[in-house]
Amino acid sequence: MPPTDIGPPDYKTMLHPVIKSNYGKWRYHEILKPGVLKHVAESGEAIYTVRAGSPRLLSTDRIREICDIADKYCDGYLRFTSRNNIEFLLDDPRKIDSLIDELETKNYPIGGTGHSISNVVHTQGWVHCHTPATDASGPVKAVMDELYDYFTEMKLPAHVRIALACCLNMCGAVHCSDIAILGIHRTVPKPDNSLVPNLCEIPTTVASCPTGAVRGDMKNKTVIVDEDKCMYCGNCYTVCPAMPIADPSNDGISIWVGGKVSNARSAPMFSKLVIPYLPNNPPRWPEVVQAVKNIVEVYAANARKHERLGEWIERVGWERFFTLTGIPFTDKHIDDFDMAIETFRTSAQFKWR
Amino acid sequence: MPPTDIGPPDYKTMLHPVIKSNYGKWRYHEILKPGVLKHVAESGEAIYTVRAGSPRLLSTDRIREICDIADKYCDGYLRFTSRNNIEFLLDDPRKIDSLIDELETKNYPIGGTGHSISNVVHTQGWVHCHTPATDASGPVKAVMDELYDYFTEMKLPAHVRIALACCLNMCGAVHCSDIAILGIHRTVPKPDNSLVPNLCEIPTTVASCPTGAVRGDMKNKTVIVDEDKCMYCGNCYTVCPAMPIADPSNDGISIWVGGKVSNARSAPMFSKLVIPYLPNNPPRWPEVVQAVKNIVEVYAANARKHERLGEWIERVGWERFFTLTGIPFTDKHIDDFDMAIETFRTSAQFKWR
Amino acid sequence: MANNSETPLLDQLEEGRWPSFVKEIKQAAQKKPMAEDLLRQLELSYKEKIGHWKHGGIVGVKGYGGGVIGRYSDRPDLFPNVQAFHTLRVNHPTGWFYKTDALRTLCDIWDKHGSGLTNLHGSTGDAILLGTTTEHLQPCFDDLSNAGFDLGGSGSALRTPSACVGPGRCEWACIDSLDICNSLTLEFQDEIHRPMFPYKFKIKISACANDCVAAIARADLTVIGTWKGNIRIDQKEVAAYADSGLDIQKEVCNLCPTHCMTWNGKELKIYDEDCTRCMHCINLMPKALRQGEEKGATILIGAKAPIVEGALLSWVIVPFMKMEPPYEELKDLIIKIQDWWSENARSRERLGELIKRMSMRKFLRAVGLPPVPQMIKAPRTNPYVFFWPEEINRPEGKEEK
Amino acid sequence: MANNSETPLLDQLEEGRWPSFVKEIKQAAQKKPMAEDLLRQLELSYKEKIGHWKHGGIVGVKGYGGGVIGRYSDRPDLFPNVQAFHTLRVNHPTGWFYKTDALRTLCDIWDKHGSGLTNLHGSTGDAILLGTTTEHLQPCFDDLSNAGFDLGGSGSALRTPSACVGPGRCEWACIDSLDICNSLTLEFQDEIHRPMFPYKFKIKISACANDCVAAIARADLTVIGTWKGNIRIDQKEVAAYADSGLDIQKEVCNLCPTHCMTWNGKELKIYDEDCTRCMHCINLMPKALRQGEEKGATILIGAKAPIVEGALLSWVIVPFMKMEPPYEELKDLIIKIQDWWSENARSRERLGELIKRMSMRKFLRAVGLPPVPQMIKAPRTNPYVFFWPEEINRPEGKEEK
Ligand code: SRM
Ligand code: SRM
Ligand code: SRM
Ligand code: SRM
Ligand code: SF4
Ligand code: SF4
Ligand code: SF4
Ligand code: SF4
Ligand code: SF4
Ligand code: SF4
Ligand code: SF4
Ligand code: SF4
Repeated sequence: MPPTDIGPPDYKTMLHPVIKSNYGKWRYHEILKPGVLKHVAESGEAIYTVRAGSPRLLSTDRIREICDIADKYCDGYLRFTSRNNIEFLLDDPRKIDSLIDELETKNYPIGGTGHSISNVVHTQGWVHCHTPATDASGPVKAVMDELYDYFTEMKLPAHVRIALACCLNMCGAVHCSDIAILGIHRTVPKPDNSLVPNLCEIPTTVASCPTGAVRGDMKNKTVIVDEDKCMYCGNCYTVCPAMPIADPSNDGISIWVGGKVSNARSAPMFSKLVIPYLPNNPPRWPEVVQAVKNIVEVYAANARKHERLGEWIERVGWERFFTLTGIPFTDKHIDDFDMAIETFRTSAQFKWR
Repeated sequence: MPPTDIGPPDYKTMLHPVIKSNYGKWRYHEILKPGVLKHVAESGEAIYTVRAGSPRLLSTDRIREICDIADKYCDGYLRFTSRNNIEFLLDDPRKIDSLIDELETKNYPIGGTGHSISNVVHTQGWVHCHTPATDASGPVKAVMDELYDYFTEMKLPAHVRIALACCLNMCGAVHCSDIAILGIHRTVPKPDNSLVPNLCEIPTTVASCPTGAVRGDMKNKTVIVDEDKCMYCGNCYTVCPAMPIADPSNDGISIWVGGKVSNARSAPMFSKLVIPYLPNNPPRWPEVVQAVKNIVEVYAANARKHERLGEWIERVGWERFFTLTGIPFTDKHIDDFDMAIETFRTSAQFKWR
Repeated sequence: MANNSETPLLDQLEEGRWPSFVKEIKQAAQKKPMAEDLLRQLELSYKEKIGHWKHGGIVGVKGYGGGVIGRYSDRPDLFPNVQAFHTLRVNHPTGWFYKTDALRTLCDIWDKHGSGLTNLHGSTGDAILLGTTTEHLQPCFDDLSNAGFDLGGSGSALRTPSACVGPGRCEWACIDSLDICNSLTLEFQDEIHRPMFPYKFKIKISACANDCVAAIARADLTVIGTWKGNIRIDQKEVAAYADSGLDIQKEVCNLCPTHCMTWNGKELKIYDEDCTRCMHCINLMPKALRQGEEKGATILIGAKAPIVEGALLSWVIVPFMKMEPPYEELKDLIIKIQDWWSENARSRERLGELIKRMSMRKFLRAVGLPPVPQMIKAPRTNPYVFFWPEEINRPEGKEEK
Repeated sequence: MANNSETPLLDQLEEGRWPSFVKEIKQAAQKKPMAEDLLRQLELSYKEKIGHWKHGGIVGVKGYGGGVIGRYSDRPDLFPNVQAFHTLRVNHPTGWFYKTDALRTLCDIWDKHGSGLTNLHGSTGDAILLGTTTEHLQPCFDDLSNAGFDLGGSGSALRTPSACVGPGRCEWACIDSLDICNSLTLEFQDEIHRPMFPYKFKIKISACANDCVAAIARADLTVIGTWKGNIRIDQKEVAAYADSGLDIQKEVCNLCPTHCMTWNGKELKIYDEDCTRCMHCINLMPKALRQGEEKGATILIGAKAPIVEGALLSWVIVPFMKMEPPYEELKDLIIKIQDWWSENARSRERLGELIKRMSMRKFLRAVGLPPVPQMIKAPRTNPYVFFWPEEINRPEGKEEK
């Protein structure tokens, strides 16, 4: 019997020697160029990082390729970032350019540092999950193909963090992203009365609904959904797989902007709805790509240096945001959930556009 | 039969001739000195205002005295302000000083303009209402005796608007005042089971409770209050007078600060709790007077020019406010009602004190 | 009359520099036993730290459902003269403007019928006649009416609307707050006098964003004057303010919420497209800055005190509405809003609470207003979005049953 | 292997400059029929715009209640090789640091037992082995364990904690995020592997306020490094930044949220008592500015995604906690919090939601933390204040029954 509860391999055994000897004693860093960091320790030693983009969904062969590269240039040391980029760690700055050459030849984008668009945090989608309203990897690929130069260059006013989640469960930090791409359903779940009694616990299913749209039908040991109260969140389906909610002609994507996580300058913020619905249009989701690009470009053209997307909007106002992006404002933008009242403009201060 | 539905007397018949002929055509104003305004019309004509404090609760004899004064200096024209001050309107600036002399002789404070503390908007209290947790006129008198000079001078960073309400119904704009003095109960109402059946509608009474603390007792045609859920708002008593809530040894006053109404600079804001409870200590409520005075003084000493109390606190932070005023912070300051979550510090940004 | 020994606690409130309400009551008590008993009962409250008033049967005047607040002493044994002590709410002349003869008339009527005590004014704006007996209500009303006065609102009615002094004396009035208020008051007499709403409904009008009647905090329907077009700058007067000691950079520009002003020591520039018309700069330099020329109002709704679900401030529903007499557009909107509210509200549910419960989405559709970003501080953060049936794709051939 | 004609839609995603996940699946498909069927099923999803996975029976490995996500195709008729396609969540080495041999070992094990497809990494931080059959789960785990790997969390368990790179490479690390994360992971193995909570519980640690693991947005318990004491300024380096083109007034001082910095072209001054340690100035001038010397962490709680009641961000519960191994104070607090949560939460109620329902007041009392203003943005605005029984005056002689 192999042991249980051993925990992950000790990270200390994975650290580059320069990191090990300067652990916790770093003095400063520089971004030498997009994707290349230099961290200098108090000792004067430096560790260099070359950051490469990744589709996150990797084959073992690809991982081995990455390992080959890391062995060749980095004495076998690398790491992954919290946004799924690959970081090659090396102590010899002379190797940087050849490392980059090899990576680029093999089609790895180099970048994601500083005022760039880094990798898109995303989820499973149609590849592995059972509740998605859209795919994850596909829209991400389509969007990043278009925004590629923003990854490899640092030409934005500030970091732009894009994330995608394929359903309202929002795996990832979608709810606090500069730009969030979120799969949504738009029709009510349809309980399968023959399956519910076996597959589902009725009280849990009833309790799972944020708006109280699910009612128990004790007689038939099933549940009934109130169409007027349901806003298609899919939570009942998560709890009770016998009431599927996917609907190919109405599922799609919504776009949210202005979230952030860091405490730098402004406090962390949630992303806010800007486009309630775009159709699922595989394989390249052109409407989604276009929408994201438009927002990035309007932001790039208008924000001040160091101003995150949400900070820029806070400064100029949402009315200005909608004017500049040309995105239509609808009643769906106006909150109607439990704390909606906090979002109403309780002031005579506003701009005309 | 006298007519009904005639509406109030036409205000146009009450307007000073200079006002009538320059109606809507004012050009600018100046505050000549505390309590004295000069409004200049496009025509070049000017109307002068002398503002005098009032206890609001006036005897007919006092009103006649006011009328006598207005007849003597103002051709009989006067008005009251939205904060219950008396405004004497006159077109001859030479009469201002003698008007003021006479007013001062008769004990009318002159002031309330500009960066002063104007009159305290307040309510009925023990004088006329049936739900008060404190008196209204008494605490106002005691506070204004102490803050008198802030009324007659303009020595504060900005307007300070004080209001008092004697119960949570908050008659007046207490909830948006720089400093609000609010009567509160602290013990649960006691339904009188012999009277409830006659005096009260049970469903309305049950529905009146914000926290669901009132339960119907259908058998006995009365109601039961859940002590754990009741936060003594008194609304059930407003709806059902057979469940009195007043409790002399626990009723008292809470202090709230930082509200504002104007849209100038910052948007309107609610007042926030700073002192959860001070005892009712008639006739002069020394604890309340002291608390208000302390807040005014700390504000005066620390805020920047034009900065309302709430704006100052927003800038320096609540942690600093509590430090500077020496007011203890308790769990009662932390919201626990329906939108409490919006008030939690969702950021790593804060000051140590 | 109450002598000092009878009211030792209240007597202490005759001292001090601020005008004393105790003196007022004592003054009235010289003529009125009612006022005397009020004083004595109040002394008891001061001693016991508890009020001594109670509800009683509904009282009022003929043809009206409101305007009177019934009040009874809970110690009529001790204070027989305030056994009944009802209040009349008299609708004030808009803007609280008076000629002294009108005030004197009011005093005479009140000396004849009541305690001789008043509040000028109540928090809603009424002239409050404080305390009379049930029998005197009708005769008092009759005298008031004959003298040209009418009652204000109480109960589940439209309450006495009020307005800032506005065009009566203020250079910043973007709308005729007084005329609008008066016009609405007259138009809606029936709603004021005959409670038929789910709960109270309040209207307040401020002619600019300084909001001198606290309309945004206290009115179900809030009207606030504003303007379009550029702030008109008189650079010479700006310079004069600077010379007279105003630090324009620090006190004006730095405090502009949108930072849309620049001052180079000589010229003040305003980027008006960013201005949110907060009034601050104009407040500080009334001689130098004038609002833009196109005037109108922002309409907001929903404010109220905290009971039951926490206080609300009014929020924008119409960014800009022209305000020309007879104010048809505003009146139509008010009627639509009240109709929707009356139809949908539970008992004792204010407009703001109803919208909180039912959503802006439904409200806007019902009253026919287009959604605009000015209505919100920021779009929703939760993904719980409703779609209207017509926005959903029906698969071809498959019609919803 | 899938040829182009079989997956025309997905093939279009092989084009373009960004690395293609389709190429990865095709690569794996060369060896693995599972990957081939995944590709084909995905093509069907692309065609039909709908997913083809379903829940199934619970699957797992011996002794563990989680770490595996069961997945079944809803078209096993068409895609028999992904009839079962379960995922293993492998706990990553803290900080996602790897030596290549470790990664190669993982690849070898996965080629032996699964689809040959992975996610490096999952959003919670696990190394995700994407897709295997029920029969392979246990042998795969056995091989993993023998190679020194363990599973991460799933279900109503403590999830795999994660941490920013921190002291591993970053000059701003105020705490040893890696060691804390690793220490908590080891300490709470049981909670990770045997779901016994009301719902999931997440812990994330960022060593400074930049929060590079998005801890404040995604963790029930969030640890963020911070400091006390003055920011240490190297004026020479400040000048160097200025010389190199950084506009210190505009880019640094003006963007400081508390405006507590002044720059006169020569000297940078910071009024540290007003600094909220947001990191902005330090971010822009890492060579010139260093954090204060006393290091520790702010503890925040409650973040989560929107289901059921809207998303939450974590909020402060301990402004400053020293962070020395073995982190007893933190661990004790975590246990207290989890105990209270386990005792009081409904099924599927996250910590933040529970506090939202039960109040901070009760939470603080239960875990023994003192209320401090740093916990809130502002005090309450509603007057619905509860008092504790001991705060109420009992009239003398009258004891509460
Ligand atoms: C490697 C990584 C940490 C890790 O453990 O993996 C990391 C590393 C660094 N971050 Fe970060 N951050 C990393 C994710 C994040 C995240 C989390 C996220 O994106 O999901 C955030 C919060 C984002 C947000 O607010 O939404 C984050 C917010 C920052 C900030 C604050 C940015 C701001 O102004 O709001 C800084 C400061 C800066 O860049 O000036 C920063 C700075 C840095 C520095 C400069 C720290 C240092 O001295 O080493 C590192 C290089 C930054 C760069 O890329 O230019 N890092 N950083 C993560 C790289 C992700 C990637 O592949 O792109
Ligand atoms: C007479 C009155 C209107 C009325 O119809 O009765 C009035 C009259 C003026 N107000 Fe007001 N305000 C009056 C109540 C208010 C209120 C309502 C209240 O206090 O309940 C507010 C909102 C207060 C708040 O925000 O909480 C109010 C907020 C302002 C402001 C904005 C102040 C700010 O910076 O926040 C100004 C602008 C200024 O003073 O620079 C202003 C300015 C003015 C001006 C200068 C307007 C003018 O040009 O005539 C008037 C003389 C002001 C003075 O006293 O210095 N008035 N003003 C009210 C006098 C009340 C009193 O007796 O003290
Ligand atoms: C007289 C007055 C206070 C004053 O001394 O000025 C007053 C007095 C009462 N108010 Fe008020 N309210 C008065 C202005 C207000 C205001 C301010 C305003 O109108 O601008 C408010 C806050 C704004 C609002 O409406 O939200 C106000 C919010 C309330 C409430 C809470 C309503 C709510 O929806 O939250 C109640 C409770 C109720 O309706 O049962 C209430 C109830 C009451 C009652 C009728 C209590 C009762 O159930 O008997 C009080 C009668 C006192 C008495 O014995 O005369 N009063 N009340 C004000 C009316 C005088 C007038 O007509 O001019
Ligand atoms: C794999 C992963 C997405 C990914 O592609 O990276 C994931 C996948 C799933 N998540 Fe998640 N969540 C993943 C990270 C997250 C995160 C981000 C995080 O942990 O930092 C969140 C938001 C933070 C949070 O927990 O609030 C997240 C919020 C949810 C929720 C909503 C929970 C809530 O309280 O709101 C659900 C719904 C549920 O629990 O039933 C959920 C449920 C699920 C399920 C288990 C759906 C289900 O019922 O079967 C998904 C399984 C997909 C599959 O087939 O493998 N997942 N999930 C992430 C875990 C990988 C890993 O272990 O590293
Ligand atoms: S976001 Fe939804 S659909 Fe996507 S992986 Fe998470 S739970 Fe599954
Ligand atoms: S989809 Fe969401 S809102 Fe609709 S019934 Fe299910 S849980 Fe309720
Ligand atoms: S605040 Fe309360 S007690 Fe005071 S007058 Fe209004 S309803 Fe009566
Ligand atoms: S006082 Fe308020 S909280 Fe208490 S039972 Fe009555 S209505 Fe409910
Ligand atoms: S609200 Fe504006 S217009 Fe009305 S009085 Fe006040 S400052 Fe003047
Ligand atoms: S009115 Fe307010 S927002 Fe407009 S320019 Fe003046 S200060 Fe700025
Ligand atoms: S959170 Fe702070 S300490 Fe950690 S990696 Fe990011 S910048 Fe460095
Ligand atoms: S850390 Fe942030 S708050 Fe502190 S001085 Fe720097 S920029 Fe200002």
